[in-house]
Amino acid sequence: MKQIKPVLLLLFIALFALAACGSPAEEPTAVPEPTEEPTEAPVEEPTEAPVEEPTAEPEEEATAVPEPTAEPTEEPTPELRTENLEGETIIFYHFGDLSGPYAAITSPLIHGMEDAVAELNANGGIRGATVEIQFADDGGSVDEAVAIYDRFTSEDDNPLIMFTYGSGEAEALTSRFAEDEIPSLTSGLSAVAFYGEGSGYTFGLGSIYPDQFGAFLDYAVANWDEIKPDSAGDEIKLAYLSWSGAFGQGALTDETRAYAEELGVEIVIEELYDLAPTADTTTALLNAQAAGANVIWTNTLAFGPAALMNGIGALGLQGEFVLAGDNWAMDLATYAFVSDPALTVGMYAPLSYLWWNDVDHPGVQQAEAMFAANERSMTEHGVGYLVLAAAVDVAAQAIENAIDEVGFDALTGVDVQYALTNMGPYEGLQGVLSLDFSDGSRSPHSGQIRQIQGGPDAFNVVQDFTDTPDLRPAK
Amino acid sequence: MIFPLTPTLLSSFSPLALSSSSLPMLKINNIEVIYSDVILVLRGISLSVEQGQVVSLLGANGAGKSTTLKAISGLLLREDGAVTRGNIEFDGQRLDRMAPEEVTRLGIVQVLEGRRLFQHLTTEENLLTGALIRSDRAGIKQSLEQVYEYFPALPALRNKTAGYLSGGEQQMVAIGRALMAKPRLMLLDEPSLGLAPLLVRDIFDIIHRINKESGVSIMVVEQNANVALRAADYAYVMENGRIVLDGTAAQLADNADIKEFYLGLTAVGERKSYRNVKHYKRRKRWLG
Amino acid sequence: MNWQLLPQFAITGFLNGGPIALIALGIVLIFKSSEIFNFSQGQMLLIGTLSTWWFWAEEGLGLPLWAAIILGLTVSAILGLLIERLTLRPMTGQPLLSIILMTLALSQFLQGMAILTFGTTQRNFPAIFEVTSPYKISLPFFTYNNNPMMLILKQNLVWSFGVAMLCVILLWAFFQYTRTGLSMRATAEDHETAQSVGIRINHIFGISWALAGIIGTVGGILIATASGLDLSLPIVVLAAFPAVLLGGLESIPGAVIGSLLIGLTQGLVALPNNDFILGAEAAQVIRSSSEIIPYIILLIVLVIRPDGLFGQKRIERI
Amino acid sequence: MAIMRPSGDFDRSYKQDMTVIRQRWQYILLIMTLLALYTLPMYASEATVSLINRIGIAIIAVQGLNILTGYTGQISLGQAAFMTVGGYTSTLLMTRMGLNFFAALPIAALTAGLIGLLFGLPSLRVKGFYLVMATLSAQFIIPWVTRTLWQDTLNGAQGLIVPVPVINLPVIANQCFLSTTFNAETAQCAYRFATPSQFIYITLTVLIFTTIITHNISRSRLGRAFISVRDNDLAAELLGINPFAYKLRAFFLASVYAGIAGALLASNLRHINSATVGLNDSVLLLGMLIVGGLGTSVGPIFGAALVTLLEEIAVVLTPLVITVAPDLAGGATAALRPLIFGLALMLFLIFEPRGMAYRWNLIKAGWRLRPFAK
Repeated sequence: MKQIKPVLLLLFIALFALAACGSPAEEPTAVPEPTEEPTEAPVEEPTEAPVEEPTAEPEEEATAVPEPTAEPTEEPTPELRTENLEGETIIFYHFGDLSGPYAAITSPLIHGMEDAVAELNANGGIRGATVEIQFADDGGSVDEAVAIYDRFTSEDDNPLIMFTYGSGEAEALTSRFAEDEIPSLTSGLSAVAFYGEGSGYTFGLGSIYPDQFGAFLDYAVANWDEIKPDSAGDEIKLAYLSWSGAFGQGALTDETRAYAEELGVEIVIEELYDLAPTADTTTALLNAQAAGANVIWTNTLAFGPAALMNGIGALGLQGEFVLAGDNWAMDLATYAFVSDPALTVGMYAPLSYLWWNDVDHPGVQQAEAMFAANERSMTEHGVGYLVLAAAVDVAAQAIENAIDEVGFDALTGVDVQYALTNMGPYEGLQGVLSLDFSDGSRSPHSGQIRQIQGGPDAFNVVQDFTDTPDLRPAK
Repeated sequence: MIFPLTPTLLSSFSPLALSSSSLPMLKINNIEVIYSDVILVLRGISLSVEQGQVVSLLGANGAGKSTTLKAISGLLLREDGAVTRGNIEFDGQRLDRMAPEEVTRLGIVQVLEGRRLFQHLTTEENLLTGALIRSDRAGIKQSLEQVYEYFPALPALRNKTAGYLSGGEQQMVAIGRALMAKPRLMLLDEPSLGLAPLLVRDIFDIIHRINKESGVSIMVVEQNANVALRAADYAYVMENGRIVLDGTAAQLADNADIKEFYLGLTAVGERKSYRNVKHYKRRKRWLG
Repeated sequence: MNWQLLPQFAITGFLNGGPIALIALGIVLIFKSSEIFNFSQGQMLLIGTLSTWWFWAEEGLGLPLWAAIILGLTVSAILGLLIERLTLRPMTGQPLLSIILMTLALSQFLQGMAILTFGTTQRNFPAIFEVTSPYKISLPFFTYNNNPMMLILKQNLVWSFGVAMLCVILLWAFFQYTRTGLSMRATAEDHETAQSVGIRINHIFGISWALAGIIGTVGGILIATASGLDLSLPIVVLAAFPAVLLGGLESIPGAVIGSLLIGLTQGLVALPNNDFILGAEAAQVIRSSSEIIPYIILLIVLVIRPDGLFGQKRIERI
Repeated sequence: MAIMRPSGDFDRSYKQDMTVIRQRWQYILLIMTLLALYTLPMYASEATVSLINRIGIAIIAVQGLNILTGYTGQISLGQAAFMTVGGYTSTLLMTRMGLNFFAALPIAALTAGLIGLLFGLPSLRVKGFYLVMATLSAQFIIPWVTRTLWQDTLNGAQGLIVPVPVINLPVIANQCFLSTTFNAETAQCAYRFATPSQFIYITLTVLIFTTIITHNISRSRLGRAFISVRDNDLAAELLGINPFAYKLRAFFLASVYAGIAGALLASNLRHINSATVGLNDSVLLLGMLIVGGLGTSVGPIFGAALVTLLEEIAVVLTPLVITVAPDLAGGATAALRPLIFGLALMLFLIFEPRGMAYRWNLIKAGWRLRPFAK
């Protein structure tokens, strides 16, 4: 067809234009090689930071081969601005799901962050700089999360930190965070986001789900005689009843399967149920019973564990199973969906942070005061509020450390990432959330086992902080 | 508006006193009908129906008879047609642009071409749908008995699904359903269509009887001029969207052209062959 | 196979079909009268159920439950009327695609309205039926390993089914014995003829939408009492769509039986266990297919018998 | 649709009649537009580029739907499902077989086309509303398959991480040219389409191809056969057109487009799972088609652009709504998007069911007939 030819010609002209003048963005030469030890990455990165400076001419026609060796080109800034940053602004970017499946836990997360940031600003912000929050709703969709990410990074060519919590979003964005050198704190704890290919800038606000699962298995094996249901034998037979999806299946990896086998725990059945409050768990529970299961693990939250509890209650199966779940499963949001609060009693979960009923703890007291001062509704008195309040503290501390290192004006995400990995064991919000990323991992490796012993304020410790097994993915 | 139920009417189909000085109850004044804003179907139709009369509307296929009926009953609106000129009056009330269900509620009930029963409803339910615009329980029951009396074949079929009735039975139910509304004017669209000649005769006998006994005015659209003229008081002949001839049934039955054209008879009363009729048609146009 | 669970899962699934039947009925009602397939049924019942919650809850009006339910049903009836009048009546005579898209657009719009009005927080719906202590029935004649087979039935499930079937019977009586019911059945058959006997079909369309809103909301309330109330409630209609087609688009008994069959099948696919003949993995795949099994049935129905089990074949006779 | 042309523009042969671009100024306009688009990353912000990028991908999917729904009259609620097929296929080809993105793209499109053909088979037996339900079932069955079957390969519900498309160029004189960087592993210079302003070149180029193809389909025998099937399949059959064969062709083509769009989307997001695109997206795509104008070649472009922009407006409006009614802080963000889309679609259906393309033609005609037209 003759009339196509000119168009094709044009196309090639355009392709040429693409090559010649396109791509003002820097090439991600600074990305740590995936094979590299994560700990090494930050060491060489700050040295390359100046390449990123907006002053650098991005229009490079050619790059020398091989890759420019990482020379210590860091120009020592004459006077570092590390104090009195009044008038400056630091933005915390926050992705969340207000309209999708995780909407049930979202508002406490947002409010926890808002209140903590308000308090931080009232106490002088970060060295005087005001912290602002930019929140965007992604509806739980990766598509939307990427669009939001593009918007955020376009409005700000030097974002310092981002917060996410959907497992799917965290996984999808993780390579972008690393390429664009933006550290992120996430509470969606599926392992791929932290240790998968191209990761390095994603840090967890809790142990990854495989570690949590392993920690619970450790506890169950050690204490089986005490915790086992009356009808159960000596063997732990586990049913994995959960949602489909990155979060729901997050605890069931090759590593955890192998670990369970090692401990002599048999996973007798895996069942899925709907990611909806209307999910019916009757068949899942009866199948678990028929398969001889005596322990149930669920990697769900809010209405997820509630659906199991309701099912157990409605079918009269109380006392047949030990019910356990991830840290999100043990939350107030569950109470909104459970038909009888008594059904929650007995559930176990490994938590790597404190809970509201640790009233003697100064950090919890601080959170409680904040909660009361902002007149938050008691329905938000849950994990989201507490963890995000502590996370703000962690982020602020990391940024302060980074400012000390390079000064405010030269501050980039690379420096914040470096600060996060090097801040050693850190007690967020006076110890509500203890993190330590210095050992090469990007998620904490310790936790308590807690059990619901009657009411939302009785998430009691049955085993104090111990190290969790390290079940991060091999690759 | 619901037709006011006077005590005389409540006594169901009792013969109304027919006043000879009858004013036309339905008057069509010079209407023009256009479909889909472009297709001119009727031009300058005028006709009237008087109280208690049976009026026939004759004409070949596509002459515009059914359209005229639909213009009265309002069903034209459903087919993207509109009365663009002239008006239709029923007891002084304008009907053009009135929704079909409202026309029915004024007392004009149309028996649609091809019976059109509610096929999955039973015979009796079909009849009862005719009375949905009435609210007098006793009167409805009485009307139902009256219908069964007119059509003695129907009581046995009362619980049978209407779709499975024979064509003649369906026609009876359709007329019965119209009667259930206790209409003042009944519009019948080709009641003879697809029925055996004997059945056609029966149907027209009953139409005649209904008219005489209950005083309902009736307007029948027919291709079969033979039977139509027998039952009618007055008749109009349509061709190409116009009225070309009108007169009392007797006058028209005597008209030579009618005999030749519709009744298919020669002057001496012999049947003509199809070829001759065709030839005649080409030669002679009503509006030459 | 878990043969000992066969009666259990069959009956549970069957009873689960009860509330679905109500939702399916709403869809059939509208389709019968106006040939519009209402993709926004789920959002209609969401708003109805949320209103019921609001009338009952302390944050709302704090009315007694029965009053809240009556008011909630009224809201859904009014919503149905409004939808018909404002969005679908202007569409009369438009092609199928436009009408399908209109109800899809409505579903989006209503979802947005529901979020805007009620927010995103989850709600605890009052439990109408006893939550714990299920009915335990030991089956006569059936034994497994010489033990009598036991049926464990959630009270909620049994009563929801009962209420749903009561609604179905009421609806049937309404159609059979009332004048409005007769008008609706007549309108469903043939709009033109219905108009010619004086039925105001626009009113009938309005009534069908209102009725669909009401019975859908009853279904929504039944589901919400069992498992809480959340913005994701509308997804229950995804099981009702295939049920409607299985039963036959225009058939009221079809919608009920279709829903029960869909429920039954969803129950039965949960049966295969680790000693399933094709292996444990295949068993797991089959178990996880309960969400799509309605759509597989749908495809089969479409290929074998598009009119559904009870669909009306037009009676053709002259 | 009446063809309105500037005065003096006549056809003297069939070839002229088939010409797409008839005048020099149209050439100039086309070249300017393309240049403006290709140089977009130089002057537009990353967010704008990202937006255009998303619009471009949506246009491709809607163009496919337009062939099926607009030209052939078969309504489909499954377009997003076939995007999923395309996305997964290209990802697997890249990660498992080591294919380059540009080699994987056509294979992914073809695979999606074949799967689409499969779900088009019920069109042999049913039409209208029943067909809608058949395509709806694709929307449930395909995502279920991707998260349940072949878990070792497809990684279940978690889905797959998708590699960034790369072009490898040889090293010349120990230098990498054209903004590429050296990749030690392959010993070649690599251009990575990572950021929106890099990825947009892929989207634009593919979009130009699909636009040319769609436009040529619509004016060929194939397109006319599609239209005849839509308008009256019985009459089409009498004209010697086998309606079933053409319906299946339309299903195939629509799914090929969906496959392309899906592969692009997956690479753009760098992640795909069964929930990446879903029923809502199928509805969104149909909505775009209606808003833009069914059965026109500019319709998908207008529709995808307007609907995507409306979504952006929802994002912009949110803070405003929150200031007006702070109680809605939680709800507003979530509510506005479906609300605005639903409302816009409803208004179009009631007041301009022929879509923006029709308006556009009126404006064009008005412009050409100036000063005679009002």
